[in-house]
Amino acid sequence: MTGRSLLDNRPLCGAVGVAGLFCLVELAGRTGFIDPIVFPLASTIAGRAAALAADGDFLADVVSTLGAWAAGLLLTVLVAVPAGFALGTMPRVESALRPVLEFLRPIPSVALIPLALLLFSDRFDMKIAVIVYAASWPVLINTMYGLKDVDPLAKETLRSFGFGPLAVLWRVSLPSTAPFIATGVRLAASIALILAISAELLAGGASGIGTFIIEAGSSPDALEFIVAATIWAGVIGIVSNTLFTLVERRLFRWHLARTEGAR
Amino acid sequence: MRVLRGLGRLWLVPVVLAAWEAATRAAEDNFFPPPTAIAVRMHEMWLSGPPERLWLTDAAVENIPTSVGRLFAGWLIAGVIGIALGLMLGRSPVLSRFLDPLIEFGRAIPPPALLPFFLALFAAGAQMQIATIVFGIIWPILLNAGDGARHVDRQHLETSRVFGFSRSQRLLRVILPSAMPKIFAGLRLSLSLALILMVISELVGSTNGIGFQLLDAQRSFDLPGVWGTIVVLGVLGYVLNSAFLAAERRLLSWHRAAKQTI
Amino acid sequence: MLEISNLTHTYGSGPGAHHALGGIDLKVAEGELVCIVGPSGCGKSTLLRSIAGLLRPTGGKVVLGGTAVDRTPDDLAVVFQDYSRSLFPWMSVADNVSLPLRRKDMDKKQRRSAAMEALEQVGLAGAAAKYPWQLSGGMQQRVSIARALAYRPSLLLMDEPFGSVDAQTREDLEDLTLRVRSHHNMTILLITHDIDESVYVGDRVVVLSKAPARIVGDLRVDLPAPRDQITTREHPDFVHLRAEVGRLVRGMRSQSAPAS
Amino acid sequence: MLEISNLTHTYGSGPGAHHALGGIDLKVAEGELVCIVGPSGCGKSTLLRSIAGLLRPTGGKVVLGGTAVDRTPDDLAVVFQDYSRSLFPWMSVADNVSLPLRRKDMDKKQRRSAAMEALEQVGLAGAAAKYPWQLSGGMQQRVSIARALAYRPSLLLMDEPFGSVDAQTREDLEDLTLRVRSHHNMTILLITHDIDESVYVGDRVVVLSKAPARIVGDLRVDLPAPRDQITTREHPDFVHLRAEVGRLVRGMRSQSAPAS
Amino acid sequence: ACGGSDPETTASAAPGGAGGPEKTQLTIGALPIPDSAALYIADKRGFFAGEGLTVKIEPVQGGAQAQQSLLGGSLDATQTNYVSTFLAVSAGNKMKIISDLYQATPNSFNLMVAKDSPIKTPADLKGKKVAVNSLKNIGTLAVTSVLKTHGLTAEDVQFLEFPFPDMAGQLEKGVVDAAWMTEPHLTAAATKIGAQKLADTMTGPTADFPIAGVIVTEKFVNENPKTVAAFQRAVAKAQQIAASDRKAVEEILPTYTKIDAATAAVITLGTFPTSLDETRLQRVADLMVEQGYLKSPIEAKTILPGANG
Ligand SMILES: Nc1ncnc2c1ncn2[C@@H]1O[C@H](COP(=O)(O)OP(=O)(O)OP(=O)(O)O)[C@@H](O)[C@H]1O
Ligand SMILES: Nc1ncnc2c1ncn2[C@@H]1O[C@H](COP(=O)(O)OP(=O)(O)OP(=O)(O)O)[C@@H](O)[C@H]1O
Ligand SMILES: O=[N+]([O-])[O-]
Ligand SMILES: [Mg+2]
Ligand SMILES: [Mg+2]
Repeated sequence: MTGRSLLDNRPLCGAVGVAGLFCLVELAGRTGFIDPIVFPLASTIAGRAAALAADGDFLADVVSTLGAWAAGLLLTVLVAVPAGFALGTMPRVESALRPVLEFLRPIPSVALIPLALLLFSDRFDMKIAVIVYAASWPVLINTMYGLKDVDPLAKETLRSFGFGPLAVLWRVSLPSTAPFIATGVRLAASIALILAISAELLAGGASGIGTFIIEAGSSPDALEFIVAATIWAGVIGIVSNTLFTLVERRLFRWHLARTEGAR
Repeated sequence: MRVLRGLGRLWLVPVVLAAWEAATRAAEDNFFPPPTAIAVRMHEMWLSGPPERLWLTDAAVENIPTSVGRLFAGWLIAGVIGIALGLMLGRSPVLSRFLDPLIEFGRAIPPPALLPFFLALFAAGAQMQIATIVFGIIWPILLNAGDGARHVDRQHLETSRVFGFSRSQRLLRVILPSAMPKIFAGLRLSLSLALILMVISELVGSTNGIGFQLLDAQRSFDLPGVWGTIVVLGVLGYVLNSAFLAAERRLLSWHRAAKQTI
Repeated sequence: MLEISNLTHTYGSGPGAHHALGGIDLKVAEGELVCIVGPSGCGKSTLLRSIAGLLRPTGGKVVLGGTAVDRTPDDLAVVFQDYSRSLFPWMSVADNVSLPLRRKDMDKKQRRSAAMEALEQVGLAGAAAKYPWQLSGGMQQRVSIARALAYRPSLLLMDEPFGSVDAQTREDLEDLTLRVRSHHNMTILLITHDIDESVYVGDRVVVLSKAPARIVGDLRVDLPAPRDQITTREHPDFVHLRAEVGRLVRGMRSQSAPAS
Repeated sequence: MLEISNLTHTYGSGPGAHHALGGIDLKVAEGELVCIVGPSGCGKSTLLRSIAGLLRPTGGKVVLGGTAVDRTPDDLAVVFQDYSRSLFPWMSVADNVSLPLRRKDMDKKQRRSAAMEALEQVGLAGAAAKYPWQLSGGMQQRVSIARALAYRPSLLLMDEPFGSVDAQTREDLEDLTLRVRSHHNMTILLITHDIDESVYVGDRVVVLSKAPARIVGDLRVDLPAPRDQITTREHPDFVHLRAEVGRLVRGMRSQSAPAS
Repeated sequence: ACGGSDPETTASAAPGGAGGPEKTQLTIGALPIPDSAALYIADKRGFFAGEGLTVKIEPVQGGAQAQQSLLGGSLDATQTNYVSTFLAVSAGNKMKIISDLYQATPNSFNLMVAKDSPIKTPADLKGKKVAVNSLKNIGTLAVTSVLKTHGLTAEDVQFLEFPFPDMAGQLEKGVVDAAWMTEPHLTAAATKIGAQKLADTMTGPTADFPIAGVIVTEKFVNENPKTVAAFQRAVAKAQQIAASDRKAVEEILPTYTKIDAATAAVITLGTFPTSLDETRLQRVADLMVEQGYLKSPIEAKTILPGANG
């Protein structure tokens, strides 16, 4: 009984996985495989991270980063999904824009953020802009590939009833592309978090995890602080993904049922 | 003929360039030099070498191939690991139950923040840089492959079960092809991410590469140089993506044909 | 109503090309129910998809109500051969049926009741709240019939619509189709493999040859109306006609040359 | 060979639960061909999927060759009702048919020729290089029959395998099934809606009731072998049996109470 | 935020009545390092408020991006080091230095090597790798001047960019042979890995070298001369305190950096100049010309307020 139910307990299994990694890193540090001067011991990091959880200033930083993250991600979806549909359904437009888009896609944040600093006089707007820029690509590309995967017969069915292209888009292409889009949004969520922190790091600002990392750089134990703050970024990633997974399960029951994706 | 048609598709490029030139000339902002100025600087940086070396400068010969080499190494490693691990996680609920939090944790971490970790684990230089690239770009492949493998049509899996397909047959002949459209979306995303991570990996403790050149130009306030590096990245991105799409067209031809409508 | 002249369709090009339709001429009057029979893979579905504007003919043309079909005509419904793929898995059965009714001038309640009525007619009132993937094959097929009938199109195209149901249900659906047709004056093209069925429900039976499909027989069915599963099938004309259609379909398989 | 005892299956739970199988007991001897008929949606596919180990029964058990089925048994082939979704769109028709043969001790050439032979038997030799989505519905169905027959399983489960082909092809496929069965001593369970077909190909015809499905008739078909499309169907026993099966299927629809 | 013409921010309620500052709300960037101590002292002790200014100090990571924030308008003024400033000016950006903040003292910026390093003098660095926090900046400039006095040039070593916190680890791993560090990392490296001082980089040509100050855009100076003057007065007052009272600096450090009081008490601090001196700044420009950082000479006075360049 116990073996089975243990494996069925999702959070427990996850905790075991995390504990495993923790022990591995700690062991690597203790045995000198990873020099603790170069990268702190797992236990040291954990201690610092725990202390941060009780640090009001740091919590305010987290909230500020999360605000930019949420706003940026929302805007990303609002921009990238329609753009993906436009490009995915209009091959001529897509092939005309492709060189420009493919040119823009590999511009790194380190080059982008300084330019954004020049263009935006408001820090928050700047953050949102770079988040949307970087996080839109996975949503855009996944939407376009999802559209290619729509069952043609489903589209033909609606067309045969006299529905126009927009109705087909809305009632068939969108629902059947939704699982693809969801994967893109999950990818975008972590990219958005990374960009929010990077923008704070490069641009400074009143508060944010990135700002915290700037300040931490002044400490003699800077590495420990920086890695501990990073741990919290990872924790945010786990939490946000759990939420996304819950929403996806609700929305895509049909998809799971047809594909054995249910677990 | 085909070349002409290929060029025809690029019609928007000169339009954008002209608009860019006009806008930057009108704005007269130091930080936004006109494309012509960027071109001059690019020529100086990379194409003013001796004719017997195809006019490539030392900087071009030293930096571009090194960077592109690391980029490909990183992309290939991320591709192999990402697809393999993604398929495993997609098909094994137990495994994914243990590893999912670690993966979600890992992908929310800004790659530059992990530099000390990689510095500790790997020799500085190429090893560390490739590790950074792999870590930064593996997520789209991993996630897309995982989701693709999780959502294989039930009827296809039942068919392979009923006919007693071996594990490897099931994986290679059924699950992998079904997940292919998603995997390709992931690979395409990570290809340009690889360029970005290539740059990031060359920002710390590095002495060569396109990213190093970008850093060098930024540190020297050489704005045409900064833009020139961005242009090189963009052009590389376009070329790599075009090659990728050509390969995809071959490998996913069944998919395109099966799903096409008038 | 429907006028098809010298319609051809070729899939692909070059040496791998497949000539599916080899010049079809067909006129269907308003309110007629024409059954189409022919060997498997001859091009029946291709013909139907061309009429529905889902396939661009490579030659000839389809004229519907006086205008050439170049996109999907208005006021048309199709029951696809691959019915399971034509239902939307993200919608309940009731929603699947009522969705097309949005094109009609109906409010939500009317759509709902029209959908429920159609589902009841095909014996699926109890499955309205289920999802298509919770239904058996035959039930899915009936949902897609219900969807088409609820829509009350002026032209209804049905591609082997009763292939997955039991004999009794099949007869009920045949009668339902006849009833709905005469109530709402629909024109119907129905593809079937069941020769008895083609004679029982059809005003005409059109027989296609092997690929490239040509019309090798066009028989008028002059059985007394209303038709009835027992008396009609015992009618001497019925027996004669089904033998005739059978001969035409079979003949084609051995000779592959146009007859009639 | 196959022994099913008190098999039940319920989809879902709580108030929305659907009792598909209501206690099925069935024994099939080696080499037997058992046809299963029953009203649409009664639970035939559910029964078949339980035998194939694709569905965990909620009660009772399935024993195959002495061992309880808890996962998909070896040496089994299925022709799915939803044949089009069971073909792999990324493989050519020939590859679809030959892929399962890798389990057999065959080299590449043998697999290829076995696949070609099976395709020829179903009349699709010319379509070997095509992809499934380039075929008509009936052709896809025949590919999936060819795949199952080429595999030469000891137990073959067929779910309405001949529903999408024309009458002539259907007869050919029926005869092909009978031939392959006796050559290779397969045990076959065949679900069909065509009562004539069930009597023509079956050694036994099992009739299921409406949901929750129970066996309401189990008729032995003692028609002289070899069967023949013309003489067998004219045999007085044939006529008698089909009437009997028809009565059982129909009876169930009005009474819904077990009979026989 | 640059324009500052909206009524709220141009409140004339400041001391001095009609002569009050044009713009009273300022956002300024500062690095969380000792250099900016006076800005925080001025804020904490109400010197800004006393001049009618409301100042918000935001941490920034480095001079270059802060300059871009300045030009983009998200900052009104920022701390930056002088090398960055001259580089930016030579690239055509119009900026003005309005306050001097920090100046090097002996042992405030040292070249460090690992505990048992075979490198005993800067002359041994030929062909070696040297970590600096930023390429083409004060670090490389100062290290190069040390190399020169030992008969080497910048080309004789390889400069690698690493963040200060990573340097000790890289020294220990042997990835770099020497590292140019400042406080508190200097002290931390000595205690953690026993790093040894190879050379003080602020001697000879770089003795008492000007390090950092506050810059604004030229436009800002022109449009807000009174604000600038008020700001300068407040900072100068704070510089006085910082220069004369180490305790005051030690107290303020933990409030805006992650340097704790104990560390603050032991680290080597630079000095806090109390005036903005053109000739001192000129040394930076001249050394930059000499080492090729600047292609043509720049006169320091052109980037001080009052001189319109
Ligand atoms: N996944 C499922 N979830 C819920 N109910 C289901 C599911 N699959 C089938 N059912 C229900 O179980 C019953 C039996 O289905 P099954 O597919 O076995 O019928 P069948 O006898 O094969 O019918 P048909 O002749 O139409 O194919 C149906 O009423 C159907 O609605
Ligand atoms: N997308 C396609 N590409 C190439 N060939 C096709 C395609 N679709 C159909 N065909 C070919 O066209 C021919 C006619 O197909 P169609 O589906 O019209 O046949 P059908 O008469 O409906 O057959 P069935 O009774 O089996 O459904 C077939 O030989 C088929 O292989
Ligand atoms: O730019 N800095 O002030 O170091
Ligand atoms: Mg067809
Ligand atoms: Mg079924």
